[in-house]
Amino acid sequence: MSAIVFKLNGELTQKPKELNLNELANELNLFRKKFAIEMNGEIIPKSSHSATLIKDGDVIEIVHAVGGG
Amino acid sequence: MSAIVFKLNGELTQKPKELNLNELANELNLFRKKFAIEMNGEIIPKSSHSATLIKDGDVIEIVHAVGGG
Amino acid sequence: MSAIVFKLNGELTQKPKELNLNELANELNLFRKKFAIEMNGEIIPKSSHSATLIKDGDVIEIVHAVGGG
Amino acid sequence: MSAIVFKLNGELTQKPKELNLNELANELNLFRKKFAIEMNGEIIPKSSHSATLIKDGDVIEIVHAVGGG
Amino acid sequence: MTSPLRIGSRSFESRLLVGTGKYKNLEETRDAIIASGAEIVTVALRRTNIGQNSDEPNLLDFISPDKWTILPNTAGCFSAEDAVRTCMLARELLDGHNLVKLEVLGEKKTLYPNMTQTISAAKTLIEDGFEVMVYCSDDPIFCKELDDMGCVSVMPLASPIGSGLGIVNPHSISIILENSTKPIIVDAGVGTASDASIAMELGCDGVLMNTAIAKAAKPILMAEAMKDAVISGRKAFLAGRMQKTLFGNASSPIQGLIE
Amino acid sequence: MTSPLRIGSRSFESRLLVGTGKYKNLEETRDAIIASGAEIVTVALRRTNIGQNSDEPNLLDFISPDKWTILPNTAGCFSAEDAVRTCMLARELLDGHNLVKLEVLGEKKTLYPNMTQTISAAKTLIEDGFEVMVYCSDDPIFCKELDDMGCVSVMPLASPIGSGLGIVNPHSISIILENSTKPIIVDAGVGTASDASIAMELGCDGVLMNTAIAKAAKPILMAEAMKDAVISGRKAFLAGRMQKTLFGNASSPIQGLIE
Amino acid sequence: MTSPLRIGSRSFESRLLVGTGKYKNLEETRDAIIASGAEIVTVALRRTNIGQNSDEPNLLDFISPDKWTILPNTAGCFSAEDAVRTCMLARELLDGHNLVKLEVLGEKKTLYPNMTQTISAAKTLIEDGFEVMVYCSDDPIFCKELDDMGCVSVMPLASPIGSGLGIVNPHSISIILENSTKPIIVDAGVGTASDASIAMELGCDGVLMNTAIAKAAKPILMAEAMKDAVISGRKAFLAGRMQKTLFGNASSPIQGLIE
Amino acid sequence: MTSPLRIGSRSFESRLLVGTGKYKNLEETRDAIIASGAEIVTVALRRTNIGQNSDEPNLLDFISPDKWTILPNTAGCFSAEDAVRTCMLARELLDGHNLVKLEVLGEKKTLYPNMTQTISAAKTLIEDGFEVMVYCSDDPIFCKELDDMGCVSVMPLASPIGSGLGIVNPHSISIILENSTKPIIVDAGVGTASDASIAMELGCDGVLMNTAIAKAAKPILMAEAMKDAVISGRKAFLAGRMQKTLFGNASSPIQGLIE
Repeated sequence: MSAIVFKLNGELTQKPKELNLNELANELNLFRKKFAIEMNGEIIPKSSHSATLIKDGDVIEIVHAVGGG
Repeated sequence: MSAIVFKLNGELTQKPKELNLNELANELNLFRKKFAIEMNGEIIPKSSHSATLIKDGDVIEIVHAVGGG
Repeated sequence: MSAIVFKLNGELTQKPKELNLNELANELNLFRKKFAIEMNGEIIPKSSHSATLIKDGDVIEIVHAVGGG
Repeated sequence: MSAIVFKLNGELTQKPKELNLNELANELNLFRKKFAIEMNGEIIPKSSHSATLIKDGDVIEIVHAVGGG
Repeated sequence: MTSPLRIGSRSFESRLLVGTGKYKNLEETRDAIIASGAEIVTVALRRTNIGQNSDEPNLLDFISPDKWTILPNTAGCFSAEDAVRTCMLARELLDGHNLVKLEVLGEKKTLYPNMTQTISAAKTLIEDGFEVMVYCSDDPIFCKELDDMGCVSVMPLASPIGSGLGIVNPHSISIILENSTKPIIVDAGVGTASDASIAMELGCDGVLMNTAIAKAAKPILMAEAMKDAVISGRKAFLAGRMQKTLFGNASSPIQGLIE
Repeated sequence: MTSPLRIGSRSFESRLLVGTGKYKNLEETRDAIIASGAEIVTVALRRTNIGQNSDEPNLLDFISPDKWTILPNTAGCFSAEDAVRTCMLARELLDGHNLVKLEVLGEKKTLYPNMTQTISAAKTLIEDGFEVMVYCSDDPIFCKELDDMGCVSVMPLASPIGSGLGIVNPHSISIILENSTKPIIVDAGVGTASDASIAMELGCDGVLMNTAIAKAAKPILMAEAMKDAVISGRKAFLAGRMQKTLFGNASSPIQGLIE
Repeated sequence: MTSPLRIGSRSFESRLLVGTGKYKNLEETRDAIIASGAEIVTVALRRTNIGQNSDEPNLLDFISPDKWTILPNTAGCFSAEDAVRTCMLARELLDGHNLVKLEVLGEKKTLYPNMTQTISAAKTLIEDGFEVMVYCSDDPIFCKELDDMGCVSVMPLASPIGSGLGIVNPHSISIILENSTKPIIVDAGVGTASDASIAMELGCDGVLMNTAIAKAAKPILMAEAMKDAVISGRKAFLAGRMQKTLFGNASSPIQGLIE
Repeated sequence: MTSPLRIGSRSFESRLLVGTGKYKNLEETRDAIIASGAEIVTVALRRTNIGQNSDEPNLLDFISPDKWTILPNTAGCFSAEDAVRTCMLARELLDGHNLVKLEVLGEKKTLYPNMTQTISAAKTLIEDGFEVMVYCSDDPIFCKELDDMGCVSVMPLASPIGSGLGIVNPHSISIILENSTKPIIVDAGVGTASDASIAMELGCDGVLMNTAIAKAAKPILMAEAMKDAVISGRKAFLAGRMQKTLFGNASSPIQGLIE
């Protein structure tokens, strides 16, 4: 089990070991928040977050709603 | 006691005998209506209608409120 | 040498015998006028009018300039 | 023949001796210029300038044309 | 939210004033006025029909002076003398009621006011104890004079009476507002709801109208629209509108876009 | 009085749609939206701040999708591809919610839409099952194309986004309305209350705005003004305004004058 | 093409009247006036500087009364008395020349005319044999009164003096034109060439301006533009413009299209 | 004064372009065009009448390609294909002349352009060596695209073809001018002389019109008016207009008043 590096919202991010999207969201205090995750250009439904493992080199976008016109 | 002729709202009007403004108003079914009377260019307050006798040749205007902008 | 039928500005037109575009233009009194000819969707340059024979079934458009905005 | 003091365009003005409007205008280099003179509220025609003597206490306005809309 | 409208000795919640002319009948007049929420209602004075149908319904039976502030106008007068005489009759008719709308016309065709006669009538009426709301041109000099003279409200036209052209002179109205110490009420010219909003957004204290409501296809509904429009325009004026710019300006943040 | 506004499979009482951008804070955003009475509220999608103040308040905690119809927009997108991607993310974010505001910009300076990209994105989204409300230019040909293509609402600009210039193109809007089968909602350009009234008086089905409220000196009060303005303009449209005439027309009878 | 402009006993080819104020110097004044093609030129009267630089150049050395019709104005007067006195001085100054521009202001800030004083001064001057061209408000009633009274030209403002706002009151101007028997010349408010064209297209007989030329970045060039604009607007008025329609109308034939 | 108007490889003195449609007859067409001073004249292409009156006068006998730059338009085309085909025929007709006015309509009723088809036709024509002057909507994004693509002139509408509504979209035109590298010529919508002046004052490089002249009561006189209007507006633009202010500003000095 080795460390991984992936891109999160444009920033290079390192983690000591692989983790899934659900774990990532929790680490980011996103539980109970409304957000959406795109991984390598693909939208990952909430239902699949736990089952989706982040691999080295993945590109992840996490978005939420903000004020807009 | 002789007949009198006076001008009422522009029309020559004849009455068999003198009468006062209150009597005239009643004849015209104006009681309980809002109206104002001008006699020979003078406004006659309601309070004086009974005391004001119409004389031959008087010019009387009776006005009321109508729709206007 | 047999008669031919072709479409000229949308109208079916019959001629006793084949003729070229130049002859057609002259028949139509177009000499010394400014006009352009399209034959079966192809523009035929003036230089080729004499050399271009009208065949049975051809579709010919002759246009000129008119007032426009 | 004593000195006189009069008001010229709002300014108190002193002259060693009486003079007429024509002399005043010349002193002011107004000859050959277009101007008009009002004396004590009265307009004095050019024709009368020479004949009009300025007296002590007179109020004189001299005006000319300037740019305006 | 909106402070009351103070006119002379009186105070009102509604900033919409309405006329009672040109309606199909008195029922429609009453319903439209109720829908408009107006508290001040203008009326005209005319000769009573003598004899024939002498017991025809009377406007004031429908618009009771107990429920509304009746504002008798001098419409149809072309001289100061006639206007003053009409106001005197109105005061007698309304048991001493002293609030009047002064209107002296200069011409039958455009119904434009005659300001010389208007000024002279205003003087007389004020001296005689009337509270004068005065219909006038949009001439800032006369508006100021009427204000200084003691009229309780100055009411410049937005456009000719009954034209429905709306506020054709916003610049004049703005200048008039700058100089005013009395309520400025736009009188005449309003054609539709946005016209009333625009008048209020300019900073006017109220709007007086008649034809725009009475001659709408559905007067009652237009009366409601006008009620909302005056309130809306007043709020917008108090809220302080955004600046205008030739070029746009994003409503959504321009940071944080995904890549 | 006013029939509900039907947009695709949904139906609404309010004809005012509002944005959530440019407010001082989320409390002001919420209060203004409540004051506006709007049922449809636009939001943008942006990257979540990672790490720092990760528990900052979230817009949707203030504007609950349970109380309002959230309308995610694609503001900030300059290509069909980005716009489509943003809509997909929004649908996932909002648990399958398929109503979106499509907006593909052509230029940063004026925020004018890129109609070629807009048309192409609209096609893709509609095929993918979205209900598309589309921000577009006031080009009647494109508006008709978007209408025919199946957009649930066509939303031409009144003037550039955030300009506050109001309805600079009433003629185009009128032509667009003549050809439309879907609700036409003026989106962008409104600056003050009367602008919204004018849009509704032209016959528009609704008005969408953000800056006019958020950047007013008093946003909450302006939100109320806009609520009233849209209702007022709608009523005036339905009531049928009077005709305009150059010359006036007396509001008071011209018979029965005293002599 | 265009008939001459008749003002009282005089007749002119040019329908553009210009002022001489606000220029950098007298050379620029002269050059601009020559470029404008104007035949009538307004001047003001002021106290001659006593003593200091008493031989400074004089306006009339540059704008000779032999070449131009000098129109002395009463600018700066706030009472009928001052205005009349100024006209008397002007007549003496110009050797009996009796054509004057009457202008009685009501307020320093807006330079709006005081119509009561204007009317009274006009009466006095006409009785004294002056030919009075009168600057006035756009009040149709006063314009008619000045016309009837015998002013040789009635000159309503288009917008405040020096504002450059253009014709803000086309409706009033149209009404004034309907009633007029004397030349109606728009005086004050013009800001650019199209404003002058619009005044002429309304049917005005001429336009008087000063600031629009003097305060342009290039006064001489703007003077040319104004000359052309007045001629253009006059021709357009006489030519009779096309009707307006909301919908287009093809300029090219719709028959004979190829298939 | 005014620099020449450069369009592609050509250069012109006049900034007024005129059409040849809707005149009573060819004599009037010629006389109006001469009066307008236009150097560029648009014509349409139509099927030659076969047989009947085959020796009827021909437009080009009156408007000689030797004296005027003939600008064949594609009026009546509703697809890129038809427009391209028409331009090809025009080039053959005019012996290789490669300057054309591209116009692809989207709708018969408003004659509003179909911008998608217009863009596609412009591409094809430019590749084929045409110099394309393109009639288009006032969409700044498309105008820039046509400019970048190599059209020799971009010609946005001021209002619908033949409507005579004038410049209804000054803001769009201003934005288009900011981004342009090619001459911007307002095409369609002008109704009277001041409309043309206003277009030029905005900074447009020229104006193209047909109906405003052909459908005036006196076309020849209106043609003269338009000639003057375009020159006047151009000069005013170059001269730099004065600033606008709400309040006036005295044209005459306020010092030196008599007491």
